[in-house]
Formats: sequence, C-alpha cells, structure tokens
Amino acid sequence: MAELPVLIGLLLATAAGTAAALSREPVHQALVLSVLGLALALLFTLLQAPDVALSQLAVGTVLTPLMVLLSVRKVRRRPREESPADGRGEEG
Amino acid sequence: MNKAVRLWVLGVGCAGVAVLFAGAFRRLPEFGGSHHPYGARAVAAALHRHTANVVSSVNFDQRSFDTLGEQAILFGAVLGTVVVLRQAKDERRVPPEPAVVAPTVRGYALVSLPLTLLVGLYVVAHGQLSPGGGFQGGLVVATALHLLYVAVDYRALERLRPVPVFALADAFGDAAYLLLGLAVLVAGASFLGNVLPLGTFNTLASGGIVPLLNAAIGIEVAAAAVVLLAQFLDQALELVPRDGEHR
Amino acid sequence: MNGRRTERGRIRRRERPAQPPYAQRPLFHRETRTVNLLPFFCAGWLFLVGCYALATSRNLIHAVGALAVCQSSTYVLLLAVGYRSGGTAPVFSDVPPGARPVVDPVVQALTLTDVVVGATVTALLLALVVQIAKRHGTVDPDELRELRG
Amino acid sequence: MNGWLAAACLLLVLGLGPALCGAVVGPVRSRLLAQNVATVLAALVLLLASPGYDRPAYLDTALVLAVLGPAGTLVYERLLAEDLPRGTPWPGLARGASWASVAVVPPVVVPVCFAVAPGRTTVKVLVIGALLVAGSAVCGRALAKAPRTAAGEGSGG
Amino acid sequence: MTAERVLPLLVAVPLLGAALLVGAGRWLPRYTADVFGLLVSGGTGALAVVELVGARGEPGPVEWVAGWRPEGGSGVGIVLVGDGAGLGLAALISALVTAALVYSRRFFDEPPPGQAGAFPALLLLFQAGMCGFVLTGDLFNAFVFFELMGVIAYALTGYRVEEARAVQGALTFGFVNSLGGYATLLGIGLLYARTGELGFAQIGAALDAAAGGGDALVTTGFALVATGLLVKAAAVPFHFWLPDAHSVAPTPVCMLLSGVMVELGVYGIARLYWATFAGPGGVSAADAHWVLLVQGVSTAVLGAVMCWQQRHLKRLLAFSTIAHTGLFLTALSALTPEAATGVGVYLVAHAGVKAALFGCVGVLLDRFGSVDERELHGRGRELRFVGVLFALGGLALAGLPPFGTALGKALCEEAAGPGATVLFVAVSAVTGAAVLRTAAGVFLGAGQPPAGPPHFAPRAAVRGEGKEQRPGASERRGADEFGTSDGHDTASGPEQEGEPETTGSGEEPETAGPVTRAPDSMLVATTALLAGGLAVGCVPALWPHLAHAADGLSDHSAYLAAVFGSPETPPASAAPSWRVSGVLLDLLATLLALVLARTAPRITAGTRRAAWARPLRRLHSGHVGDYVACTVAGMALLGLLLR
Repeated sequence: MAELPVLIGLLLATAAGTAAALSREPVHQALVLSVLGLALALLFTLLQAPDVALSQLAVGTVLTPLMVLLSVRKVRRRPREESPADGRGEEG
Repeated sequence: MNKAVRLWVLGVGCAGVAVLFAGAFRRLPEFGGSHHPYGARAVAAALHRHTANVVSSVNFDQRSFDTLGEQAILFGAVLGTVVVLRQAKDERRVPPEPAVVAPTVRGYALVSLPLTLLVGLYVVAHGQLSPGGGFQGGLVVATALHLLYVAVDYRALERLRPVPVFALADAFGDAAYLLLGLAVLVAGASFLGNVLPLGTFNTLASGGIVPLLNAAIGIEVAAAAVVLLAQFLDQALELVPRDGEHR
Repeated sequence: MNGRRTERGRIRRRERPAQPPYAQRPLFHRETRTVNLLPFFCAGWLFLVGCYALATSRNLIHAVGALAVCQSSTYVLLLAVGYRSGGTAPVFSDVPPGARPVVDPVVQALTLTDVVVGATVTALLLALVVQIAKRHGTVDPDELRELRG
Repeated sequence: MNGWLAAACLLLVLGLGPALCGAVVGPVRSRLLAQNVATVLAALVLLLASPGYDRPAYLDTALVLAVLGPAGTLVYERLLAEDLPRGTPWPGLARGASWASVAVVPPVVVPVCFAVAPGRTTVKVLVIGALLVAGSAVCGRALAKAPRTAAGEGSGG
Repeated sequence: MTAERVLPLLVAVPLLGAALLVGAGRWLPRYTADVFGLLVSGGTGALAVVELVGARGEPGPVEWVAGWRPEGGSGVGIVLVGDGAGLGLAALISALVTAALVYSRRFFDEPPPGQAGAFPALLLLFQAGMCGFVLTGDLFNAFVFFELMGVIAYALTGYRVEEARAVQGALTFGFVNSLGGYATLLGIGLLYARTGELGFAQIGAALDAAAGGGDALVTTGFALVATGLLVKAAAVPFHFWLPDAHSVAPTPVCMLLSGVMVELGVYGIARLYWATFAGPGGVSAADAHWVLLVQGVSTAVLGAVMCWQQRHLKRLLAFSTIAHTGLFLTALSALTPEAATGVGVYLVAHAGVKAALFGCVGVLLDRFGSVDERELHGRGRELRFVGVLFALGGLALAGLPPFGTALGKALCEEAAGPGATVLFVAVSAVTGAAVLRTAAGVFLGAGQPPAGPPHFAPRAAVRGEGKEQRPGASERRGADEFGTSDGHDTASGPEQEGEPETTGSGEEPETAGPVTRAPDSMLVATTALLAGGLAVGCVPALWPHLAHAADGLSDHSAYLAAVFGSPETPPASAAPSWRVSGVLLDLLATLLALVLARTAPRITAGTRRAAWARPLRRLHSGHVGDYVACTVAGMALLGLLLR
C-alpha cells in the first residue's frame, strides 16, 4: 500500500477540481479553486515534487483568488441592466 | 447555435476525446515505473554543474531557453494586462475608501509581513539548493507586500509601493536575464551557457550562472506580480465611470 | 526495464526480462491494474469536466476558473508520467546524491513553467472579462450580442 | 508507508475531505471557514510529509503555506465583506470547526519536533506551528464575529 | 560568434528591445519609441536574412542552447534548427512586424499613460514569440512560444478596450487558443512518457527505434499536439476564433495575425509530421494524408462560402485567410517536397498580399470610420491609390500572374493533383471575387447602391433596448446625419430580419480622429507589402531558396541527421518556375473571379442572401461555449480520422 497517500491525494484533487468546475457562482468557485490549489499542492508533494508544490501554493493561495475576487467585485459593482423587465433580483 | 445543439456537440466531443484518452492511457508505461532516461541524464548533468536542486538546474541551466520563453510570457502578460486594464477615456480615478480593520487582523498582518518577506527572500536565495527558486520566491515576496492591503487598506499600500518603480524592476529583471545570456555569448561561449565558476556543491554560490538567473527571475516575478495586482486593485477600488452614476 | 513492483499485497515479484527501452509493450498488459491507470484517468477526467464547465458556463469569470481546472489536468498528467514509486524529490540539499532513487526532474521543470503560464493566462483573461463587463454591461456569454454571422 | 504517512492519510481523509465538502455547500461564511480549516490541515499534512519521506527539505513547503495560508483567507474575508452578513446556519459547528483546527496543530507539531534533527530544523517546525496557530486563530475570530461594518456600506477600500 | 551561436539572438534581441521600451517607456517620446522598435525588428530581420543566405546549399546552423550538445545520441539541452524553413519564416515575420510598426506610426492617439512604448513593445514580443516558434527544434519549447504568441495576441486583439466587440473577440480568442495549448501539452506529456524525449528529432528517432509501427498512444499524441497547431492554423472546426479576432483587432495586428501567425500553425503541422511522425514508428502517411485532406478541403470550402457572405471588410478578409489555410493544408496533404515548395511560395506571397489588403481596409476605417461594404458604397472614389492597391490585392488573391500567389497556387495544383486543382481554382476565384466585389462597390460605386438610405444601425443593442452612444463616438463621425436607427439591425433589406450578421458600421477610427487623406506611413507599408507579394512571383533568385527550405522541411532523415550533428545535404529538388499549364489555370481563376465580381452586385443587392448559408452563419455565433464545444468535437474528429 505504498501508493496510498498518492491515491488519496489524487482522489481529493479530482474531487476538488470537479467541484471547482461545477460551482457556477464565481465567489463560490473562487473558494473551491483555493481548496483545489491546496489539494494540488498536497498531491505534488506526495508525488515528490516540492518545487511545483511551492509554486502552486504561491500562485493558488493569494495571487489567483485576489485577482478573481477583485474581478468579481468590479463586475458586481456595475449593477445588472436596470431594465424594469429584469425581475430576477440580485444576480450572483 | 442554441443550448441543446451545443450540449449535443459537446457530448459527442467529450465522448470521442474520452475514447481517445482511454486508448492512449492504457498503453502508457505503468505508473511509478523506474524508466526515466531523460531524468537520469538531467540529474547527472546537474551534479556535474554542482547544482543541488536538479529542477532549478533543468530550469536555469539545461533548458534555460524554456525559462527565457517563460519569463517572456510573464513579462508579456503583465504588459498586456497593463494595456487592457488602462484607464479608459470615460473613467475617472477616485481615492479608495479607507477600510476598518479588526485590530487582531491588523496586528497579525503587520507581524507576518516582514516574516513573509524573509521567507520569500530565503526561497529565492536557496533556489539552486533546496526546493524553491526565482518563481516561487518572487511570488511570495509579492504576496508579502500585499499583506499591507490586508492589514491597513489600499491607500497605505499605494503609498508604499509606487507602481512605476515596480514596472521598471519588472523590465530590469527581464533585461537582466537576457543581458546575462548575451554577456556569456560575447565572452565566447554559447548563449546562456554556464561558464561561470561552479563553486563547491551545496553552497550558496554553487551552480555558476544558475543563482544569477534565479535572482533575475526572482526580481522580475516579484515586480510583475505587484504590477499585475496593482492593475486589478486599481480597477476594483479606484476606477469608476466618469459620468458619476454607476453606469 | 525490470519493473520492480512495490510490496503490494499478493502481487508476486516477477523478474521481467530486460527489454530494450522503447520496446512495444504487449497490447494489453495483463498486470495493468486499474489503480495503476487512475492518475491518467483522473487527468483525463479533469480535462473533460473543465471543458464541459467552460462550454456550458453562464458567467465568464466561472469560465476562467473552468479553464484553470482544464490546466490542472496537465499538471496531474505530467507529474504522474514522471513519478517513480519509492523515488524521492530530485533535490540533494539534504540527501547525498545517488543514495536514493529520484523522481524525474524534467517533468517538474515543465510543470513549474506550466503553473506560471497558467497564472498569467488567467490574469489576462480576467482583465478582458472585466472590460467586457464594462462595455457590455454583462458577463453572461448568452447575452453578448456582438460578432455574429 | 510509515506512521507519519498513515497520520497524513488520516488527516487527508478525515480532515480535508469534509473541509472540501464544507467549502462546496452552505453560505459564504461557512465556506470560508471550511477553506481556513483546509489550509491549516494541508499545512499539517505537508509538515507530516517531511519525516514521512525522511526529507527535511519538505519543511519549506509547509513554511510557505503556513505563511501564505492565513493571508489568503484574510483576503477572502476582506473582499467578501458584502457576502458574509448572511450568517452561518450552524454557528456551533462553525466555531467548533475553527477551534478544532487550532487544537489539532500542537499534537501534530510536537511529535514532528522530536522526529526531525535537533537545532535549526526544530526551530523551523516550531515557527511553522506558531504561525499556524496564530493564523488560524486570527482568521477564525475574524470570521466568527459579526461583520464589522454596517451591512449597507461596502468596506474593503 | 559562429552562425550557430547567433541563432538564439533572433529571439533574444526583440525581447531585449521590448524590455528596454517598457523600462524607458516613461521618458521616451512617442517618436523615438517607434523608431527604436523599427530598428530592433528590422535588425532581427536582417540577421535572419544574413543567416539564411550564409547557409545556402548545405543545411542551416543547428545550435544546442547553452552548449548542451548531446553525447552518444542523447542530450538534455534544447536545439534550435536554423534550416531554410525556420530562418525564412523568421525573416518573413520580421518583415511583417517592421511593416506593422511603420503602418502604426500615426496610431492610437493616447498610449496608456506613461507607456509610450507599450504597443511597439507588444509587437516586438509578438515577433520574439513567433521567431522562437519557427526556430525551435524542441516540442515543449514550441509550446512555450505558442503560449507567448497567444498571450501577446490576446492583449493586442483587445487593445481598443473602449470597443465592446474588441474585448469579446479577444476573450473568445483567448479561451479557444488556451484550450488548444493545453491539449498540445497533454500530447507532449504522452509522447514524453513513451519516448523519454522532448525534441522533434529526438522523439522521431525514439519512435523509429521502437519496433512496430505507431500504436494508439502515438496517434493520440499526434492528434493532441496537432489540435493546438490546428487551432492556431484556424482549420475547421477550430477556426471560429479567427473572424472574431480579426474583425476587432487593430489593423497592424490583423496584418500579423492573418499574415503570418495563422500560417505558423500550418508550418507547425508540417514540421511536426515530417520531423517526428514521418518515420516508421510515427503516423502512417495514409493517415496523415487523410487528416490533412479532410481538414484542408472543409476549411477551404467553409472559408470561401463565408467569405462571400460577409459585408464587414475585415471579417471578409479573415474568412479569406481561413480559405487559404484550407488550401495550404490540402496541398500539404500530398506530403511531397514539391507540395512543400508550393505551399512555401503560396504562404510567403499570401502573407504580403493579405497584409496589404488589411492595410487598405485600415485606411478606409480611419478615413470613414466604417468598414461596412454597403455603408462605404461609392465613397472611396477619392482614395484612388488605395483603390488600385485593393483591386490588385484582390486580383493577386484570385491568382493573377505574375503575383507570387499565382505561382504558389500553380505549384500546389501541380503537386496536389486534379481533384485539388478544381478546389484551388474555385476557392481562389470566390475569395478573389469577394475582394474585387467590395473594391468595385467601395471605390467605383459599381452596382446599385443598397436599397434605401444607407442605415447607420449602432451595434445591435443588448436585449432590444437602445444603447446610448458613447459620448465620444457620435459627434465625431461625420456621416451621422443619416440618423441612427435603434434596436437590432433592422436595416431596410428584408433578409436583415434577425439575420445573424456583424456589420462594419459604427467602428472607431484607430487614429486620433478621421484623417483627411490616407497617411503616407500607411501607404508606404501597404505598397511595400504588396510589392513583396509580387516579388515572390517575379524574382527568380528567391525560388531556389524556397525550394531548398521546402526540401529541408519535408525530409525526415535529413532533419534527424542535421540535429544529431551529421548533416547530409538533402537531394535538391528543382527550383520552382512558371509553367504554361499553371499560368492558364491562374488566368482561368482570375477570369472566374472577375465574372463573379461583375455579376455579384446585381445578385446580393436586392434579393435574399443565400438562405442555405444561414445555418452556417448562425454557427458563427460569437458565443464562447459554442466555440469550445466545437473545439472538443474537433479533437474527437481528429482522433477518429487517425484511428
């Protein structure tokens, strides 16, 4: 069972990736992408690649989430079309 | 095409690609096999050049032309983002609102800022020895600067990190990498060749040109990340449409 | 290539004749266990689920995230290709060189380059999405009316 | 497959799995808590990997995550100020989870301290442990409290 | 400083120029930044030509970067191969970038604050990426330069951020090309797993050494790597990004995208097949022939049909580029050195002619603020010289001797056989006719003016509400007195109802304001490019070089020998030359184009446009999801074709 950690890391990364892809709302996706970054960093360490794990951590913990959230904030700051027909209320 | 057709096309495409993958993955060498000829040659070449971290040796010595292209991508993407997110004619710049920050968060962030900076510099400096290198260390240093945004607010960050200086540092790091290669070429060896004294194995100055290229990439990545985040922070916190109401 | 199997349950250790490095493997290797192919299928799955999410996305920021998931499939495949069971990281700052088998360093260099490329492409696409939101007033690809025909 | 890796697998299955589920369901505040817990547990797994694979060099990864992890959570908390007021349906579970993540750090860090070579590496492990405890506590508190600003006025200048 | 050592400079010099431009951007006046950019790109072009001429006859310089020469047949370094094809394309790239820099002298009234050198720096980075892609002999290095080209092209396409279309076109371009790039990387991972090598030649040698032909892994590796290259080459069904990107990009960027970047995809496919997969262990010749033929014919036909339907001039030229990519792939499917020579001549000449056509359209855009064929009807009479250039460009596309495109087309028809000849004549006739039709309509006012007042519909409003004009746009456009009609494109023509259509109206001129007369920097660049296209057909001295380049490209064993250090000169095939049969076919195609252009205004002005083509037009919906779905379907199709 020497490959068990790699196996678990792999399943975790795949689950996180699937969750990140399928969560439609950008804020929720940003959070799950952050967890995906963590899962990938763990998988890389279990696959004996600390350099790649470091770069994934450096990119995935602060840089990408900050960019995504600032984009969401900029996009959300523009109110959706004020046309009266738009009764869907606050859109994510 | 409407949604149904698109789903159909996508379904057929994904099924076909899945079959393609299955056929190929079954014929791959088994996972965890011990046959890595290129890897063995790379380890031998790295040890020959007294570089302890073989990945850094591959990145900055054996396949340094890849890293040349890679840092050009980073430089080009940051320049592209600066161009795409520039202030348009119908926008104006407003000072960002001050933020109220809980004292514990402020304290923690201000304490961890120098520590993060130290860790980042450590990772860059030991690039050719322990895991890490110019890319990873540069990003950690850039993140350290943005802890100031988390600790205080964007106005404080803007005062302490003038974007033009970092844009210059970005260009300097990029040019330094190229000038190092050209210097070696002028000195008679081939472009980006590792002709500097190799130093003793597993010491800070070992690896000949690797630590220098590492430092150049570290400067460029740190500056590039700061400029990149500056564009997004400006867009989100400062630029508003000129005609006042949020059109 | 004597594929030294790890001590895995009842798999009996079998000395395989040393084949020339690129010898054509028998088409269906009897001992290929599904657990052996899991990393590659995970990579393939991540690529396809990323493409599905990208194609059916109703929010361009979500689409950029889906593209990042597609890219993570390339990390998994590259590192799975370079893995060696029982091998350690190819960094000799704390272990003497040659003492332990090492994992393939070249794929790690490739993946490292790919991670940083991914970050930069994500940044540029997010910048374009911000500008689309500014000019179109929406980030839903179904509502973008330009460039038809 | 020594004891350290077994502990790491345990942490992966019993800790990170539920943290991922927590990050997928529920309101933003509980998802953010789950992300914070995931960060701490990931750092612990990285910490366990060092003695597990007998590689002191792997501590750098744990150190970088211990330093950057809380910063990421604080960035989320700062920029999602508008989404947080919706509160958590199970406040007890959220607070319990954040305290659990802080509580699980010492029982992992202390054995690792003894396992690694004395001197510089032990100091590094202790620094990582301290950072994890401090970061997780600060993030836990920042999330658990009521939103600092009135719901209407968007903060985060 | 031998010829080998200087090869990496072709990439390093433009990069250094871009770094200096950005670094000194704050203090450089606009003029010096442009001149510096010109010097750097011109210098790189000169270096490429010197290396090309220096290596005539025997195979070009081969450089292992950083001195990592292989020992015993295997090494760790990256190889740069300066053979005829690589250096020739590097020279073509540098020439086009220089022309684009000259063309954009009066462009973009306000560069980003403090970044006078941003646009020239981006063009230099684009040149470095493309030069790197054509010179590298390493597959992963090619992926890195593929991504560099892509990232810069997304930023350049979305340069005019105030334009709603530009940012949407740039984003779809970004998504589709990035997806293609990641597919390529998956393919590289598979090939690395099987062969343990990363170079074109090294993988080829390893595949040949393995006993038995290529199995499913090798064909899947080829399909995945080819996906990225076919996305870049805009072959059907990966082509959707190209018309969107071209109809929004600034004109000098369109010149580069259509002139040479798309052609690099075709070069990439040729290099990938001949250097790596042409040996016994690779993809069988029959499979490769079949894939290239199917892709080529479908791309050529779709490009021609859609080109004829367009009224947006840049989009029309974009579909003409797709049609010509189809022709290149069809000719390549013959897999012979003669076919490679024909494609080489056609590609180089097409680059000059297409870039010149885009230059003319740019002048129209800056003079009238519109690139819509119906809206500009008869208003181009005052730009007589531009009209002549535009008509000559159309004739060159149709294949009028002595243009290089005619010579290339004749060679390709000869190499590709009778079936393809019909396709070549038809497609070049239709695309040439489309350009000639617009030339006649815009510059001569031929055919009846479109029924009713030329409408000025602002771009289709979102969900029906009128979108108020941006403050800057309306008062600047001179011809606004026709009044703007609100809502969707409810132009007068009945077939306009809900018709998926991108009109060229309401565009922003790219210079500070509408120019009174065509700026001379634009005319100089456009004329030089067209002259380049003509020179390829008229200057016999170029032909041996093109033949030598094609031989080097299309010879598997010679490439492997050159890389592994024992260069053997490939058997020199005869230099291309004009033949009577080729000239006759060219004249036939040109005649066909003229007849079609002559009768066309009566066909399209009043009656409904071809109804059968409406589903095809609806397919180009500008929706990212559709394009990604088609890309994935294309990958599956490639896998099916190779099974």
